[in-house]
This record gives sequence, structure tokens and C-alpha cells, in this order.
Amino acid sequence: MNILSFVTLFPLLGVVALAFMPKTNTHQIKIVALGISIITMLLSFVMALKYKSPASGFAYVTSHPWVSSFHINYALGIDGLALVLILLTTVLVPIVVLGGWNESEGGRWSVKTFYMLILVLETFMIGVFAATDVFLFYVIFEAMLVPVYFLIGGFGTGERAAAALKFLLYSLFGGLLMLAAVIGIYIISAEQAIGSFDVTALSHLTIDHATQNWLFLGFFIAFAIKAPLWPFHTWLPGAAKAATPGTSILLLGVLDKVGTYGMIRFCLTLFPDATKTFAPYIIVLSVISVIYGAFLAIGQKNLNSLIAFTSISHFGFITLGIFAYTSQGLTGATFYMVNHGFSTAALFLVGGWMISRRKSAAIEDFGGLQRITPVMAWLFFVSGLSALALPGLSSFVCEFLVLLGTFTRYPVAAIIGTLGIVLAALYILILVQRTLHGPLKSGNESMTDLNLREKIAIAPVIAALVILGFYPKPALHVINPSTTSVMAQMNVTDPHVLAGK
Amino acid sequence: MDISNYLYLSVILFTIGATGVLVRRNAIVIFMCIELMLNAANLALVTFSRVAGNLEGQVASFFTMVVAACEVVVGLAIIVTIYRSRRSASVDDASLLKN
Amino acid sequence: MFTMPTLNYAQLAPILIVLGGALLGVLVEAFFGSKRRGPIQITLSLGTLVISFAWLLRIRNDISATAAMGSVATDGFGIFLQGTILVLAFLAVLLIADNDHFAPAVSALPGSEEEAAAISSGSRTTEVFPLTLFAVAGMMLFPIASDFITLFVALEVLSLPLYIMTGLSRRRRLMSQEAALKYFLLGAYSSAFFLFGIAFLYGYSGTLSLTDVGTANIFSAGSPVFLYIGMVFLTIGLLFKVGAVPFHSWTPDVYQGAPTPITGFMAACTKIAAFGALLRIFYGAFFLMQYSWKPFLTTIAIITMVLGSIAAMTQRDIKRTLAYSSITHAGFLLAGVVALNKAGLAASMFYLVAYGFATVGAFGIVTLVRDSSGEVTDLSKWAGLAKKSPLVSVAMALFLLSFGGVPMTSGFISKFSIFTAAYQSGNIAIVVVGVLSSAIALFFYLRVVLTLFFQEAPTDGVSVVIPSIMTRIAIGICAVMTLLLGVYPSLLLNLVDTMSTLVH
Amino acid sequence: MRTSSLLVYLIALPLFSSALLLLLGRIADKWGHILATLITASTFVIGVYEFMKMHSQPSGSRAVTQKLFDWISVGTLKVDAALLLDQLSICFVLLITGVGTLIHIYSIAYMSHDKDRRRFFAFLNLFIAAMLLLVLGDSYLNLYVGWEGVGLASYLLIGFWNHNPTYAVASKKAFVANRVGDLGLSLAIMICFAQFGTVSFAGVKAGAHGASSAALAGIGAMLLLAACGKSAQFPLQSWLGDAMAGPTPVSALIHAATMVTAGVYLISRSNFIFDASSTARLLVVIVGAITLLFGAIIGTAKDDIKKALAASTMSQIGYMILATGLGPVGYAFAILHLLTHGFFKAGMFLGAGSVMHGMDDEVNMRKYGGLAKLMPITAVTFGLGYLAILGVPPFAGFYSKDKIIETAFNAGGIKGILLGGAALLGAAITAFYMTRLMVMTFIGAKRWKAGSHPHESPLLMTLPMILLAVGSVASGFLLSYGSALVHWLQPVVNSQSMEEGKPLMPALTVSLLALGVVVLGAFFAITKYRSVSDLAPEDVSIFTKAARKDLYQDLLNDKVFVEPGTLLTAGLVKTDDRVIDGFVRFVGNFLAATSDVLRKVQNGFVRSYALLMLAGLVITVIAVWVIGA
Repeated sequence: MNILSFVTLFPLLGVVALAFMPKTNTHQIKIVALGISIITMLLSFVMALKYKSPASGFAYVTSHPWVSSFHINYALGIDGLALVLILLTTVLVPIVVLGGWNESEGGRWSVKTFYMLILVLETFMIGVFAATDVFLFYVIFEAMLVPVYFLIGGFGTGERAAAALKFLLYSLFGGLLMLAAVIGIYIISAEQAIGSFDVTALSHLTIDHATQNWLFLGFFIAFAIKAPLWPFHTWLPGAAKAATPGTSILLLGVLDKVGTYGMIRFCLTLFPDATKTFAPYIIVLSVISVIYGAFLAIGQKNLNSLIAFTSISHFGFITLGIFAYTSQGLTGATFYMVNHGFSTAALFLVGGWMISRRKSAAIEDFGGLQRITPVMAWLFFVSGLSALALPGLSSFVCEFLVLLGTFTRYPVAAIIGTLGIVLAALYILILVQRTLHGPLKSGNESMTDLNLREKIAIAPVIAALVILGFYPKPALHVINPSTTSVMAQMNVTDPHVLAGK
Repeated sequence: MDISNYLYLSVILFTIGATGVLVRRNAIVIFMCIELMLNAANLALVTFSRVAGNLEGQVASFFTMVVAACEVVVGLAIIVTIYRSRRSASVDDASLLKN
Repeated sequence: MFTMPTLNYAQLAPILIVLGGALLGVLVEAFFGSKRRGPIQITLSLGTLVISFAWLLRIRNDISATAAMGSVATDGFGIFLQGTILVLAFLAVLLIADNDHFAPAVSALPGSEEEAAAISSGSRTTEVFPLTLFAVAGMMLFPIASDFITLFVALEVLSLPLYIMTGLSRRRRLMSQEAALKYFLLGAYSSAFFLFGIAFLYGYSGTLSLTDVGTANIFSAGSPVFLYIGMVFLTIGLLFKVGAVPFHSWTPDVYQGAPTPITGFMAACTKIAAFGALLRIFYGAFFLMQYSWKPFLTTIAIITMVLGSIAAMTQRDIKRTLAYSSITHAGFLLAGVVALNKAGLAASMFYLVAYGFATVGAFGIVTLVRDSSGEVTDLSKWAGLAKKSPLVSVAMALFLLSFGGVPMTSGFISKFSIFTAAYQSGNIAIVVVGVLSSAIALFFYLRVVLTLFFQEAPTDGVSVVIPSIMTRIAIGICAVMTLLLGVYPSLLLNLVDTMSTLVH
Repeated sequence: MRTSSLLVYLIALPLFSSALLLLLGRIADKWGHILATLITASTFVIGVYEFMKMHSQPSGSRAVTQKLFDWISVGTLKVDAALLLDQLSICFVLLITGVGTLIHIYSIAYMSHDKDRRRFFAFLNLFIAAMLLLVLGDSYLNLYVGWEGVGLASYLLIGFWNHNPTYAVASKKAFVANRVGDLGLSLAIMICFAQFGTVSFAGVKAGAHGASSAALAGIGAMLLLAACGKSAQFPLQSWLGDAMAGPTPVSALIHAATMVTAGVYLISRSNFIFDASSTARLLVVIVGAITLLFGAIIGTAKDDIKKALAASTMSQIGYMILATGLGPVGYAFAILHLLTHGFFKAGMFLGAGSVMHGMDDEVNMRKYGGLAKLMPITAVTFGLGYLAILGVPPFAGFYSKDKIIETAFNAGGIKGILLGGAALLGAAITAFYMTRLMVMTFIGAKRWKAGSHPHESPLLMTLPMILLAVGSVASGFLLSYGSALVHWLQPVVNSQSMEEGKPLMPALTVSLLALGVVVLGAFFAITKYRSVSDLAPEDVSIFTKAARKDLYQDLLNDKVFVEPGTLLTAGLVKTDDRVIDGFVRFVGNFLAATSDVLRKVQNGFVRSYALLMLAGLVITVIAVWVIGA
């Protein structure tokens, strides 16, 4: 078994271990879950350190026949794009476990179930980025919904059941459209050569334009729902409102990235002509997402749904970068996925701590926290700064790359998108002002500041945001070759410099 | 006589049967209408057997008769049971299962 | 002049064994006291099915079109479906074996002293076992029948016992009887159409052999009107059995009224048998005239998928919900029929197996959820069941997700392969509609899952009875198969690939 | 080009100290302010050392660089984390670190009673680091990091007492207005990259001549927008008055001497863009002229001493911006005024702080009066700054402001007369409001609140004021002696390249004219404000009312942006629920309604089921027949 497979499947080991532990021993269960996720993270670090960008295709390739009748393989492999997202996943899971130490309690089911679901989800999340077989990808893409469904519905708050159902229905609906497209491309591959689901093999097919358009849409809508892109986003705020902070982090931080990841991995490389046909329209949707998400965020009264809408705005930036298909846009979008993961994680973590202390998620219930819980307030502020892409934090680098990359191909879209940075300042600072500043509001008096566990949980996130902001080179170094290869597969180059040279 | 007249008769009988099922309420009568349809089919089989010049159709009609007899056994049993429970053989009364 | 038919008994043996078992069962009814009949009948039925299956394994590679003078075709396809029916029947018998489902004295008036006496004496209805075996025999014959008489007889052999079994419910007797009546009347009605269709096909081709109808029509000068009438009438008889819209109306009522283990049995096995026959007829006899029936069958497939899933959305009864689910699945399976390629045949075979296991399992679970007055099928009473009975709820969720076609369950591979086949045949419309109606269907499956897991249990809640060992085995096998075929479908896919052969 | 490994410490030291003070928390309470002050002083030392080294080099090779690491490298975009110290940036470095150090010293005393003094110094150091990065970055992107960094520091410091909701709002307003400017800077960078494939100053400069005039005008306009945001120029000026919510040393350092002048730096730094685009230059002078009048007018009506000074800052920066739009020589004069202004305005702000310190944080000048006797040092230092800003020879402002007025007149034609006139008018109004301020604060009758005991501030506060006052007196002469600064900046801004046209009027005439209007303005103020009521009169002219309301810019912003924005937000929230989610719900309801119809069809009557079957059969037969035929 190669290290990639090992990293992917390792969390399942934890699931097995947890299955044999008594339900009542919650503390031990948490320790085991934390331990397993940390080991997974270290393993993924080892993998990353040994990683060398392959000249073409993927690294750590492994392939075993799975369903031979349909030429389906258990095929894994990673490039820079997948690697950074896998690292994001493996880093976030232990943080979620540690940060949400108590959120598994008081759910509908036992603590044990919670962590089993989390670890199953981790395997799926790693696997979905590692899969190089379209069918395998699809299967994991869909299967990973199930643990999330139960995590939201079983451990969330408020309208959790309805939110979970809505989430699942949207996702599955998109998934079914994608299934039709997956079948379509398989049939085409069977007509042109031996049938295959291998993403590299599929990218060499010649598909006529009309068919490309349909297949593209099948994939794209699924990913757009997942990402989510306006107007497919309405499931997200409800889900974020109902889910526990940990679940929200994994949902927005990692799961939704599968959508944008899929756009690059499948939409762009498998259907380059269709991409070029639809790109202008998608750019419009992205710009709408950016602005719309920001306005909606300003208008929210609930902390969690506010964060959700900021994410919709950010996902708009990501898709903007992807469908501008320039080096800066694509690399920026990929890097954005990672940074958004950290930045959302920070917001949800601190937001979650605030909510659990205040027993309310209504923004109006908070006020003046800076005076009573300075550390928490500061961390919330820094997380907010990351959301508004302050230079020096990593989100700035990627947001800027995206806008720069978009500008060279779609200047108008980039100009409108840039308005998003002003709106971002508004939604974050209004939130900060209402919750942290001003006199202490009644109901907040007994709030306690962060404890050591919570500080340890969030420290790596903040560190990542700062370090990658000042020194993004390691990430960009890994992502750049993937971008180059995507653009080569699409047969496009960056727009020429207009003047000067 | 033109052989097609047998067919017309068969079709007419079948239609009467099929319509009878729709318009009658009594389960027994409905059941008789169905028997009429089966017999219409038998008539057609025999007629076609004549046209085709082989005996397969006639043999089939014997099978049909046997099967019809079995159906009667089962059918009457069911109708009688429900009549005992409900004191009515009207199929419209038996409409608990719906929507 | 009478020629002795040459029969290949070895190839007919699986059916004959089941029939023999059934007859033995009748004798057991006659000669053993009511107390001892139960265990004997159970053993006998299960034993018969096992022996029959063992025999089937022995002859699995003997392909022949002439086992019974051209009346049956034992080919890979037929043997596979027979085996499937046997396995599922075995599981269904395990469910049936639970004493609680059947009226102790069927002839007694509901609520009468006679009935009370029967209940207090502890007597049980054991006729259901031989009836099941008769039905199984009919079902096994149906997909391999290759002339119209055999087809008709098989249809009746499988149907008649089911009519009776539908009326045997211990509780809600009136509903059960009503279901039996409806099933019987509509079934007989459709049989009449079926037979009338046979007559006209005979008139068109001059033969009752499926194979010859297939070839005769090219040369025959017979009026195509006979063909069209015959074909449509025959098809409708079959579509009735599979529960395709608009010939589906009996399904919800009968599924609801029948004793739940019987519902499970007929939902799974009847569908397999009927689709077996459909596939054989359309892949064989009518293959060459597909231009005439493909459009209408495609239309029916689409209507069935869409209306089935829409109708299920607002159901409040779990059995009716599952009935509409089975209607929707009939639509998907019809997509496999109209694909008319080898992939379609193989996909349909896989689909039937996967669907069969999930169906028996799901109805098996329905038998377990009860309150003081017996089974509770009202969905609102199922709320929050997961809290009390997590294992049962997880199994139910698994079956429902499989019905919905969620990856990692067998239902997903089924849908995938059916859609692949349909796509391959160029019928993209059916794929798109199939995908969309899958989405609608998912809604009601997930609604049930949501009810189970996320709603608060009502105060007058239900409980899950501790299942008997047999029920446990049945549900367990179904669950394992549903998961296994989802995770490692090659097990079965490779088999259906080799078995998907039809002889004419 | 020469390299120096010291540059990074200019930024790293204060950044490190800031982080240290924030992370250590209360542990550092005792010595945090001292560390911060020493660190800032050490950056001043480095600045001076670098200046010495630079000064010893020949004029053409004075610039120093330091490359730290590859920052962003994607495709053709290559941005190094690299620093550039040239003649232009050294001016800023010295100003920032020098004034910065003084203000740190002043703050030790000023903030001694605040329990969060450590945090205050951490923010100040953060500001120093960001501001130095702003002026040292060798590309627009590096500059942008500093640009937003100072915005953040400014936000934090304005909202330092954010438990007061008004202050919290003020800090937010400042940040958002700055962000609007940042938007301009982002767009300018994007256009640069699309045009030239690079965002470094050197690269853009090299390519500038090849770009289309539209592109150059676009870049110029966007840079101007950025400058407007940061330097509180029209139409983004409204935040500056509110920013006075911050502690007074902050107002002195950030909102008078350094940060708000970043716009001037940006335009001077981008001289190659503006030199190549007359459209951009025109926009610059318009903005500059409007703002200098705007600020001056607002200044006449403010009773809050800090807000009056803030309006003055706005106006003075208007002069600088105006100068930068006047062509190559203008840059040098802009920088000259920027430096002198840095001294006298910082000095006056510290003076104001000293007054507030002595008056229990009272800011209303109508409650002052006659403070000169009680606070002699403050009054004298303030007075020297006052003379400087009025442009009375030989004080610093005279050298810088007169040059700008003169250059404006020399712009030629109608434009020259309009700009020069505006600048002259501004000078008159400046004299008026500054005199008003002096009179109301230091002269006249006591109008103190009961219980006030005004007193002179401690040495730690007065010392910086004295030093800045020295600067107010001498800096103008020193910097312009023999056109020292013009020559110094020549390699960067090309300040002597343009042949000066025939002047509209001789320099002496301009000076006299300027002095004349100043005297006029001052005289008018003295007569009007000899006696002041301690309550602001209500029956004032419409102009005064408008000036008190900042000429209704806030109202305009509210009406044009805030209110429609609020409505739009509310509308979109509803839309999201009713239209987008509503559509999904509609589909769901439609399906459910269909489902109900189907339930009704399933009516339980077996005969209707049979009818359905028969109907299906008939339709099918007909359909097959039709298709077959």
C-alpha cells in the first residue's frame, strides 16, 4: 500500500478502534479520535515532504481494479492541487476535534457516533481529492454526504433536521446530474477506445462540441451546488446555522472545496471547449456571488449564517479565478481554497465558542466582548481580518491573485469583483463592532475567555494564515505546476501583456 | 360464413366483458364478466387455429378453461370470505385502502 | 396420434422440486396436527428451496432451448433469475415463518368467537407455506417460458396463490380481504387481456412459440393489426404484474393490505419473474419489431418513473410508500428493457437482485415495528425510532438509501448500470428523466430516514419487537448484500456478465 | 544598484516589538512602552545611518535595495518581497521614525493613566512597521501591504477606546473609506499587470511610455482614488474628522504627519504615470484644489480643537496633492510641504493634546480661553506651528506653501489662475481658522468648566513639542536652501526636467500676495473671535451650518450609499428567501400538489382502477397503431 492510500484509509482504523470502545468512556473516545487525526496529519506531512511535482499526471499513483465490468479502478494519485487540499483536510480535522471538544455531547446520539462519523468523513474527504478515477470520485463525492447529513441532523441545533435534508437533497440532485454526465463520458470513452474512468485517459478524448456542453453542465451544476455558487446556494446558510461549528468547518472548509476542486479537475480539463463557451456566463454568476454574498452577509442577524454568506462571496472569487483560466486565476483560486478553509475554520471556531458561551447565535445578543474576553475577541477579529483579505494574511495573496488573473481576461468582472473587498470590510467590521465593541451588553457578563485547549486548537490556524500570507511560496510552488498542466490540457495561455515589452 | 365474423363476435364479447367489469358493482358479476373475456379469447384462439390450420390454438383454449376453473375456485373463495365479513358483495363497499 | 414428449427432467428439476415440495406441504396440512404443522412446514419449505437451488447450481451451465419441447428455455438468463427467485423466496419464507402475521382461522369472521377460539388455541395458518412454494414454482417458470401457453399457465400459477396469501392477514382483516379482492379482480382482468393478446399474436403468426412469433412476423402476411393488438394486450398483462403506470393502481392497495412478509415476497419475487418474462419477450420475440413498441414502452417507462416518485412524496404509510417506490423502480427497470442491448440485460439482472434484497429487507423491518395492536405502518408513528432501535433504523436507512441510489449501496450500482445501458442505446431522454425522477424519489426516501433519525418520538410511540432468529437472519443477509453489492459490485457484475445470455 | 541588509530591520524591529507586546499580554505592561519607544528610536537611528550613507554617494547611485525572498511567483507575475530606499523614501523614513519617536515619548506620559497603554504602544509600533513598509516596498504590491497595514493600525488606534460606540463607529468608517481607496489601488495594480506584466515600480516605469493613454489615465485615476482614501481627499475625506476619536498622539502621528500623507507619496512615487498622462494630472489638481478649500471651510466652523486641526490637515494635504498634479517640479514642493507640515501639524496636535491633558480631556475650544499664561510652553510651541502653517516668513510653511501657490499660478492659462486663486483663497481661510483657534484657545477670557485646573504638561510631553516646534521654524529654510530638496529628489521624480514656462507673475509678488491674504484672514479672525460665548451660537449663517456639518458630505454619503445600500441589503435578504429559495420551494410545492392529485386518483374503488387500466390500454393501442401506420 502506498503512502497515499495509507493516509486515505488510516482514519478508518480509528473508526474500527472506536467501534470497540464503550460508549460511556467519552473522554477516551475523544483522545483516540484526536490521536488518530493527528497521526493522519503527520502522515500527510510526511507525504507532502516527499512530494515532488510530477512532470505530468499524478504522483503516488496507485490503481487496483474495482469494478472490472465497467473498467472502474480504485485509482489514487495526487498533484499539487490535490495535495494542498488533502493537507488542508488533515490539518483541519484534528483542529475540529480539539476545538469542538464538547460539541459532540448533547447530540441526538453518542459521542462515539460523532467521532466515528468525523473519521469516516475524513477518509472520504482525503479520498475524494486523491481519486483519479472519475467513478471513484463520484462515489466518494456522494457517499461523503451521508456522514455530514447525520452530523448536521444528529448533533446540530435548531432546524437541524430540515437543514440536513435540504443540504442532502440539493447535493444529491446535483450528484445525479453529474452521474448522467459521468455515464455519458464513459460511453464516449467506450466508443473511442476501451471504456475508462481514468481522468487522464478521459482528457484525451475528442468530444464534439454539443456533447461537451451537456456533459460540462452535468458536472458543473453538481459542483456549483456544492461550492455553492449563486443561485444554487440557498442550502448553505441553513446548514451552517444548524450544524455544530466543527461540522460547519468541515462542510465549508473542505467539503465545499470539492465543488471548486471538481471544476478544475473535471470541467476544465475534460471539457475545455465547453469551458470556454460557458466561462463568460459563469464569470457573471461568480461576480453575482461575490457581491450578493457580501450584501446578504451584511443583512444577516445570525452569526453562523453570516459566516456562511461570506463564504458564498468567497466562493464567488474562487470560481472567478477558475473560469478566468489564467495562471494567476487558477493558482489563486486553488490557494484560495486552502486559505478559505483556514479562515472559515477560524471564524467558525471562535464564533462557535462565542455562541456556546452565550447560548445564542443572534448577533444582537453580543456586545462589548473585547472588554470581558479579550483573547477571544482578538482571535475573532483576526479571523475577520482574514475574511476581508487583509494583506499580510494568506487570504490576501489568493484574493489578489484571483482578481489579477481575472482582470487580464475579464477586466469588467474583476472590477466589479473588486467591490467585494469594500463590502467585505463592511460585513466584517459591522460584525466586529456589534459583537466586540461598545459597552458590555447584558447577558454577556459571565462569559469566560478561552481556555488552553481552545487556544491550542486555533493557534495553528492563525499561524497558517500569517505564515502563508508572508511566505506563500511553498504552497504556490506546489500549486503552480498543476495550474500549468491544467492550462496545457485546456490548450490556453495567459493573455499577452498589452504594452511595454 | 366468413371466418372473420367469429373474430368480430370474439371482440364484441371481449368488449362487453371489459365494459361489464367497469359498470357492474357486484363482485360476482364482475367476475363473470372477466370469465366472458377469457371465453372471448378462447373463441379467438379457436378461430385462429382454424385459420392457421394447426391445433395449437385449440389446445391453448383447453388450458385456458382449466386455468379459468382454477381462477373460479380462488376467486369465489375470496368473494365469499369478503361477503361474510361485510355482508355485501359490492366492490364499491370495499374501499378502505385508498390514497 | 400422440407422440410422447421428450422432457429433459434434469433441467426442469428445480421447478419440479419446488412443485413437489408444495404438494408435500399440502399433504402435511392433511396429515399433521395443527401444533406440529408449523415447524414441519417451515423446514419443508426451506429445505425444498435449498435443494432446488442446489440443483440449479448443478445445471447452471446446461443451456438448452428444448428442455421441454421448446416450451421452456433454460439459459444463463433464466437460470440466474430462477436462482435469484429461490434465494429471495428463502429469505421471504424466513419472514413468513414468524407466527404473528397470519390469521389463525382465515374462514372465520373477523371479531367472531370462532376467531377468538382459534387465537386462544394457538393454532396457526400453515397453508401459506405450500402456497408460497406454488407461487415460487410459477415464478420460476415465468421467465423461462418460451411459448405462450406456458407463459399463461406460469402467470396464473404464480398469481393465484398470491391472491389468497394477500387475504391472510391476522390483523386488519377487512383491509386484507379487500386487498385480496382487488388484487384478484384486477389480476384476472389483466390476465384476460394477456390471454386475448396471446390469441391475436397466434392469429398473426400462426404459432404459440415465442421464438417463432419472433421470426414469423417477417415472412407472414398476417395483418399487422393483429400484431399490434396482440402485442399491446400481452404487454399490458405483464406491465400489470410489474406495476407500471397506468396499470399500477393495485400496487399500493395490495401492498398495504397484504400481510407484510407476503408483500415483501411478492414485491421482490413477482417483479423478478415478471421482468424476466418481459425481458425475454422483448429481447427475443419482439426484438425485430422494436420500432413499433419502443416508443410506447419508453413513454410508459418515463411516466412510471416520474409519476411513481411524485405520488410517493406525500404518502403517510410506509407500506404504501414502498409500494410507490416499487412502481418507480419498475420504471427504471423498463429503461433497461428498452435499452435492448446486452448491457441492458445484464444491468436489469443486477438491478433485480439488488432491488430484491433491499425490498425483502425493508419489508422485513416493517414487520418488526409494532405497537400493542400489531404492526404500525403509519410513518408518523415511526418518528425517532433510531433512538430506541439504532440497529434496525440503520438497516432501514441502508435499504432506503439503496432504493434512492446513494453510492456505496447496491441501488447505486443498479441505477448506474441501467443508465449506462440506456445511454449506450442512445436513449438519453430516458437517462435524463431517470436522473430527475431519482432526485424526486430521493426526497421521500430521505424523508423516511429523517423521520426515523431526527424527529422526536411521539408519546404513544411504537417499539421494535425483538426479532426472531429467522427474521434476523433474513434482514441481516439483505443488509449485508445491499452493502456488499454497493461496495464490491464486481461479485455480481461479473456473474451477470457471463449469465446474460438468452437462447431462442 | 547598492544593497543594504539593514532595511529589513526598519520594518522587522517595530513589527516584532508589536507582536511581542500583544502576545505577552499583561506581563509586558511594565516595560512595554519603553521597549516600543526604544525600538522606534532605533529605527530612526537606522534611518539616519542610511541617510548618511546615501548622502555620501553620487546623486545617480543613491538608491539602495534589499531583496528578502520571492513573495508571489505565479506565471509571469513575479513579486519579490524587496525593499527600496531611495531619495524619496528616505525623506519619509526620517519623518516617520523621527516624528514617530517623538510621539512615542510624548505618549508615555499622555497615556500613563490608561490601563491599556501597552496595547497602545503595540499598535503604534505596528503602525510604524506598516508605514515604513509602505514607503520602502519596491513594488505596488509591497506598497499595498503597507497601505492596508497602516489602515489597520489606524483603525485599531481610532477605535482604541472602542467601548464607546461612537468611537467604534468612527474607526469602522475610517477603515471602510480607506478600503474604497484601496479598491482604487488594487485596480491600478491590476491594470499595471495587464499592461506591463509587472507591478514593480521599476518595471512599470520602464514600460510606461509604451502604454495607451487610456490605460495610463486609468492607472492614474485609480491611484488618485487610492490617495483620496488614504489622504482624506475629496470625495473620501469624511472619515478624517471622525478619526479624531483616537488618542491625540495618534492624531498627531497618523492623521496629521504620516499616514494621511501616503497619498502624496503614492502619486510622487508614480510620477512616471502622471507625467505621461495629462488627464490624470488634471484629475489630481482638481481633487487637490477642491479639498484644500473644502478642508479650510470646514475648519472655520469647528469648535472641537482636534476636528479643526483635522480639517486643516485635510486642507494642507489638498495643497500637496495639488502640487503633485502640477508636473515634475510639483512633486518636490509637495514633499517639501509634506515634511514641513509633518513638523508643524504634529507639533500643533501634540499641543492640542497637551491642552486636553490639562483640561480633563475637554476638546471644545469654547470652554478654553486664556490658556497661554498657564501653559506657556504649549502656547509657544503651538504658536510657532501656527506661524508656520500660515506661511509667515521665515517659518517652515512659508517655504513650502508659497512655492505651491506659485507653481499653481504658473500652471498656465485659466487653469493656472483658477488653481492659483484657489490656493491663495485657501491660504486666507487657513489664516482665518488657525487664528480663530489660537485666539479661542490661548487668548481671551477663561471659559473653563468649573473644577478645571489647567496646568502645563510634564517634560516628556513638552520635549517633543519643543523639538517639533524647532522643526516648524527651521525645516522649511533648511530643506529649500539652494533648492536642496529639489535637487535631492531629482533622480526620482525628475523634478528639474521640465522647462519652467514664463511665470504668470514674479515669485515675490506671489509671496506678498499670499502674505497679504494671510494677514487679512488673521485680522478678520481676531476681530471676530475676541470674545466668544462658551456655547456655540445657533443663529448662524447657512455657510457656517454647512461647514459645521462637514459640508454635508456625510449626509450625501448616507443618501447616496448607506441608505440605498441598506435598502438593497434588506431587499436581497428578502429576495434570497422569497425568489431564489422560493423557486425551489415552488418546485417542491408543485410536486407535492401533483402528488396530492395522484393520491386522489387512487380513490380505493377497484372499478376506477380497472377504468384506468382500460384507458391506458386503449390509448396505447391507438398510439401503436398510429406509429405503426
